[in-house]
Amino acid sequence: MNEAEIKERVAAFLAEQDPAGDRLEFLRARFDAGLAWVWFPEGYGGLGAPRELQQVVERELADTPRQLHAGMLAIGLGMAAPTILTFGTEEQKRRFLRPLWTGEEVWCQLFSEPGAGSDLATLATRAVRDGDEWVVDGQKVWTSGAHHSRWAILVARTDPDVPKHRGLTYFICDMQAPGVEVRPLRQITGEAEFNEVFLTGVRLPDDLRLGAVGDGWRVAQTTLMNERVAIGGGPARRGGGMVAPVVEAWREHPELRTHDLHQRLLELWVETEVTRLSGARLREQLSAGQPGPEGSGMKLSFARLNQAVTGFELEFRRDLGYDDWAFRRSESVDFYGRGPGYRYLRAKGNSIEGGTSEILRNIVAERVLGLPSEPRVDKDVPWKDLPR
Amino acid sequence: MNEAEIKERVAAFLAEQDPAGDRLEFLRARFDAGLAWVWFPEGYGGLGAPRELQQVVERELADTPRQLHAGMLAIGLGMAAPTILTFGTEEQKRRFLRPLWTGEEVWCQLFSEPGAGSDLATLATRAVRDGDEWVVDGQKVWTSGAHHSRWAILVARTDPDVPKHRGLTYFICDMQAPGVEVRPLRQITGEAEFNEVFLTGVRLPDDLRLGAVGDGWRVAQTTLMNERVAIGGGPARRGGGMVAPVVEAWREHPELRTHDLHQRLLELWVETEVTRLSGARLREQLSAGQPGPEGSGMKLSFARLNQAVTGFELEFRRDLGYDDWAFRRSESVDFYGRGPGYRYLRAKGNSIEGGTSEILRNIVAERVLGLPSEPRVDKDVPWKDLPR
Amino acid sequence: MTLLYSEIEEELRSSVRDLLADRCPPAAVLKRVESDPYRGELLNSVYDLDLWKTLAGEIGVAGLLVPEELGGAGATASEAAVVLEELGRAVAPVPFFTSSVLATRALLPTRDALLGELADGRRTAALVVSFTASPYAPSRGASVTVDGGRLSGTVTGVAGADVADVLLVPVDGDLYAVEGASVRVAPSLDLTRPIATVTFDRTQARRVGACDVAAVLRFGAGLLASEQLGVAEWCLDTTLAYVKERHQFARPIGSFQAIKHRLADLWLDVVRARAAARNAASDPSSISVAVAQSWNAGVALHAAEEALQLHGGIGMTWEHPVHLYLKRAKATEIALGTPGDHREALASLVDVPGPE
Amino acid sequence: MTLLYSEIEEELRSSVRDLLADRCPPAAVLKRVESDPYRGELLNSVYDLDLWKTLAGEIGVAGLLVPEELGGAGATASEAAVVLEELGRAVAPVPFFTSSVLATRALLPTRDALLGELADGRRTAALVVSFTASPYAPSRGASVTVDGGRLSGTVTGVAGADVADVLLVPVDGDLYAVEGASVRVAPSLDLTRPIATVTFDRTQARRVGACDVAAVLRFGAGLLASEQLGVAEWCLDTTLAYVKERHQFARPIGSFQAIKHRLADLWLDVVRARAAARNAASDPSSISVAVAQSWNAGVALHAAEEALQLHGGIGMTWEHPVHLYLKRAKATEIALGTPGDHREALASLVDVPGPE
Repeated sequence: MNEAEIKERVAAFLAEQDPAGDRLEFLRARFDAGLAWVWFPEGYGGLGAPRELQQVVERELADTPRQLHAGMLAIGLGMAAPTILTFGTEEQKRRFLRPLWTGEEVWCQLFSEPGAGSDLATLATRAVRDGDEWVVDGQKVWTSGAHHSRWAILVARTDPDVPKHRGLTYFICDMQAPGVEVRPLRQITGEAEFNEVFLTGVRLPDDLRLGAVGDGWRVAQTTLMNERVAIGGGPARRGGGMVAPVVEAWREHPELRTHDLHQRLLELWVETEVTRLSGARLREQLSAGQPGPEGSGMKLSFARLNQAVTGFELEFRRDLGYDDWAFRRSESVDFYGRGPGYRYLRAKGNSIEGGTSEILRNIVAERVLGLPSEPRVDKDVPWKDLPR
Repeated sequence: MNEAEIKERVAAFLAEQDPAGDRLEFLRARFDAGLAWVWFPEGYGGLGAPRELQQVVERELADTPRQLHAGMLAIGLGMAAPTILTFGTEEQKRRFLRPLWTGEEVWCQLFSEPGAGSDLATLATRAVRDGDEWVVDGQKVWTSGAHHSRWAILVARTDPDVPKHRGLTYFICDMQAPGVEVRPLRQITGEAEFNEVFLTGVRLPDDLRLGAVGDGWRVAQTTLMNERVAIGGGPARRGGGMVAPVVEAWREHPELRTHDLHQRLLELWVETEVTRLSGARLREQLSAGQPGPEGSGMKLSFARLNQAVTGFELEFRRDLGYDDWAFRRSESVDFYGRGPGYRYLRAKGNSIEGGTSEILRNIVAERVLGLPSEPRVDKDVPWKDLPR
Repeated sequence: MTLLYSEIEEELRSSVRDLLADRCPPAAVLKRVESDPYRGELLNSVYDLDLWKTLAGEIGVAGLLVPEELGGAGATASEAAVVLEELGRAVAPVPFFTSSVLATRALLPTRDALLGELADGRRTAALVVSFTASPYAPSRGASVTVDGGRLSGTVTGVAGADVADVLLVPVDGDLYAVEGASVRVAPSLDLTRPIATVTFDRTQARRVGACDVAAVLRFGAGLLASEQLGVAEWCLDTTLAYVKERHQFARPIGSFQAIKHRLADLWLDVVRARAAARNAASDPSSISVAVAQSWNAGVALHAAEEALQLHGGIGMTWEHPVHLYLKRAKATEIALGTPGDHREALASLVDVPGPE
Repeated sequence: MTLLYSEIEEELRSSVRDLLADRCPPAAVLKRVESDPYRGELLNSVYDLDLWKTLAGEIGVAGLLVPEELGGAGATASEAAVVLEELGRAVAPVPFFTSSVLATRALLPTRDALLGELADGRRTAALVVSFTASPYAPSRGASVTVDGGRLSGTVTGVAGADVADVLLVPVDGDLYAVEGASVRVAPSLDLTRPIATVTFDRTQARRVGACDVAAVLRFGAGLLASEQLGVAEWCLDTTLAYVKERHQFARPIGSFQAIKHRLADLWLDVVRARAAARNAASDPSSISVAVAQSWNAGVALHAAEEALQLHGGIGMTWEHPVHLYLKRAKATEIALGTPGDHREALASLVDVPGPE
């Protein structure tokens, strides 16, 4: 399928469906027309077309109704959907993909646990089979949007007697099931972007299982690969990104400038610029169909830069205040809408969330640079016997 | 024994021995009087006195003849002597300690090998028993003073079938024996401070063995502990040490100053000063009899500082020249007598020689901070089966 | 010069540490800053005045710097520094630094009777200067004038004002004592030592005597290095304990070499911060103070940042105390002169002049 | 703007790399700098003129920047940059940068016939400016005056002069061609690109045309970033290979996490150096050049320093080539403006002004 054919499809769709009509009806029809995600197969909201043609659709449908709360759908669209598509049964795909895409049903992710962060495969949430059901008990953490979610993607341990990677199973968790408790998790910024989710005797029918019993680690890899793709990016414009508000403040406040700060700001400006160029080069590689390994490093670079720049900003402003400590839920990270203190504190999470910088350095070292892995002590040990 | 008694001994010795007479005869007599190293036992150049009383002797004998080439005796005095004292036979102590101390016989150290640096215990030089003799074959490296030396302390492998630490034996090597070949090892500075020593069928009588067969690692620990004590120190005066020539040049060359360099020099000055204060505090602790673990870090700090300061100096001077590339042997490190290019290049060795900074960080982490060691893969493997 | 701790100092440290372990563990401090989580502003009561009463009255820390004849203990700055190390270790919300160090040091030359009241902890004072002021910019954030014994104007970013019975206001080389000015606490980065805006509107004031604000701030900056040392030590110790306990990949994370090396480097920095803090306490010269501040501020901050990172996710949560230390460390990096300000001062103090 | 390598550039790279692998491996370069080890000064013959003849004549690198109508290849700066990456990777002792980049770029506006001779490698030129000069201080190290068509004076730290047939001397906005001045090679930190002092004593000179030295040096600085990238890449690649091979404690030392993390960080720096170098080659604006130089100089140096350290003792020996790269990296940190000079220039270029 090529660009012209896609445009025809869109035109045909628009001829039948009035964008000024009911929003939800329009979105459902768009899904059914295969214009939700064109690279998905027909029947599941797609047309089996090349992924890059999606932007043609988006351009053509730019002025039509869209999903509400785009931010809240990120986990569903970016992580749950590709996993369901790859591992789901026919029935699961039919049941979940459409309301996921239209935004009728919000999804969240139940992976991390207090005891399993970098070492996700060591997770302890148990799922025990009981007839046609699974009974789930455990605690998950760092779950964004749990309080809005209808469904969750969940990894749980179904066999503690085998090595950790082998005893996991992947489920779709019904967030309205009895025994699911969502508590906001307050962060050092004062607000709560995330939740803790306590699962106590939660019963899930076996048809919510995604993939085979014991195959959860492989299924989760698909989810996580899609998470990594989503992170990165960075400013496209010279002088943009996190350094922009600092440079603006710098220009506005000559009375606060010192030579020490000036030299450091110039260094940060240069690092920002070479990182931006590196991101631009990465995008050129991708659009030339030559994806390089450089992407693995972008998150590391941005985490470092964001932390250095925001720390600098507070020092430059000599700002001992904070805009607001109120404990409230927040749906997204608002770096620019908040004060410099918030930026400083929130940026600390950039080197932890979505893979700590330590883990990412391991990944770069092993997968990009081909350095040998460290001696492993947990490879062949049954999960229940691991030290923890 | 106290200070007054020591002074009496010195006075008695000086009454009998004319400092204006033959230098060597005087030194031998001083040794025999127990005034060489007072903390050694009587009969071996000492009096069994507390070590700190040595400084009393040095003060009293400040104007009397001293050993020639004090620098060349460092390994004998600092490393060979305490090891011979601890592990030597009566005969070995009698034979070696006096000419070692008087400087009649220079010593060097045959420990490191091209394949065994940080992991000294993996060394491959073989010593095979042949009747009352040992036949030694192998290659040693980083041997300072080998070309002047009469004797060497040597660790060789006598049993390749046991784990690496257990198959070593410690010898005194006769540097005049057939099969010992010394080659200067040119360094990146152009000169050769060190040597490679090739041992080919070198026959050493068994009475040159120090300690039991297979006990070489334990004997070597005594030697190395004494090496670590010797390293450290640092400038006693504010603004002294490696930063001094830089600050001097800075004051002399206002035309070379920039804000960038100024800020960096101030940072280096501060780091130099806090490191100096830390050394001063360490010395206060030692003289108060409260030695702390802080000493383990001094070498790390100085290596970093020396490298940063000398790198800064070249950049500040915008010096693209070098004073002298001539390949010559040098007996010691002459940081201040040479140009900034030499200082820069030579300082690179500070984080490698006498324990790399990586190994020292391991030591600080494990011995000072009590952090757990990494999984070991070489503990129980016979040396001959180790990957290399 | 001695850079060691004397026996007296070690005893003083023990008393303070024991009391704080009992009455002011991190969980208790967290509870105080959580007292009104759903309002933007914190309650004034972050200060633990019961604890302060015990510290001041029973252990006698409030009067350390006051000569005996004025009702104090006549101790040295080195002793006050040890107390600050312990208070830093506990991010203890008590007004020792603001009242017993800064305000007391400002009063000392005047030998005012108020010193006796501060010394036994009956009353608490605050020096009304911005915490962003420094020995090199002593009036930053302040705009107070005096007219007929009455003060008018504003000082922003004042630490300890909200817990002070008496405000000591330096104006044009003189020190004035004020009771009852407007003190408005602002949301502060440092939850355990909030700052306030103090406003005078023809407020009645008593002239206490002369005041060299720069000298007072220099003295304070020198001792702040000991508080920063305490913050850094807590962060290092707590992180060491955590990485020994926390397992990932079936190993304590403290057995991973990259983490070991970072902690070894951090320890080296802390060792040097200790030497710098001791030096500034025993020799409060401009050079020693500038050296200690330009080093220790960075070490405390680096230690807190490493502590947060190496705690992983839990470090990002409000329920773990590491953020209290991060916020304290970042605030003291700015307080009484940034590291850059102190380095800039060294340029002339040690004759390393800038470009011409 | 494209930051990628074109197919033509990749082909050019292959030819150069293959030739250098064959004719100029590190061992061969080491041999050249060892040619007279017991004398203080190196022989002039560090340059490999046979290699240069092949590079210039057969591969045609010497004429890349010269328009076709003047006898060159009419290629872009991006192509020259790829050649520099490869020459940096090999620390190849050939006068490409000094003759085919700096001298050629100085000549270009004059369209002098000499360009044709330089383009086919028949002759070699050097721009007689100090290698410590920069776009911001173009006459640093130079004191040449012109009087009746004759030059007098001295320029220190000139790279490539000892291998040049023609010297191009900028004086007061004009460019003069000189043959037969006094060129004295000084012992140089960078063994593979030694510097010389050039002295004129009423030396006959031909005025070639006008010359904007700062612009020439800016152009050169932009391309030098690609050479620095090549140096950094060799250091990273060689170190990766070494740490995978070298065993200590029965493990490849590259399996130790502290080393892995340092190399991952270094790789990130090199990735960004590649983007910066490509950007400066395709857009030689003042900003791009200043960004590339202020980043890449540091990355090359850091890569060389890490390479030396991670090679351990062998890295400190003359027989291992890593020192050639360290010396090159350190020299290019200083050449054509230090990173600090380039950052200082950015202050006004991107409107981040200093204190007033």
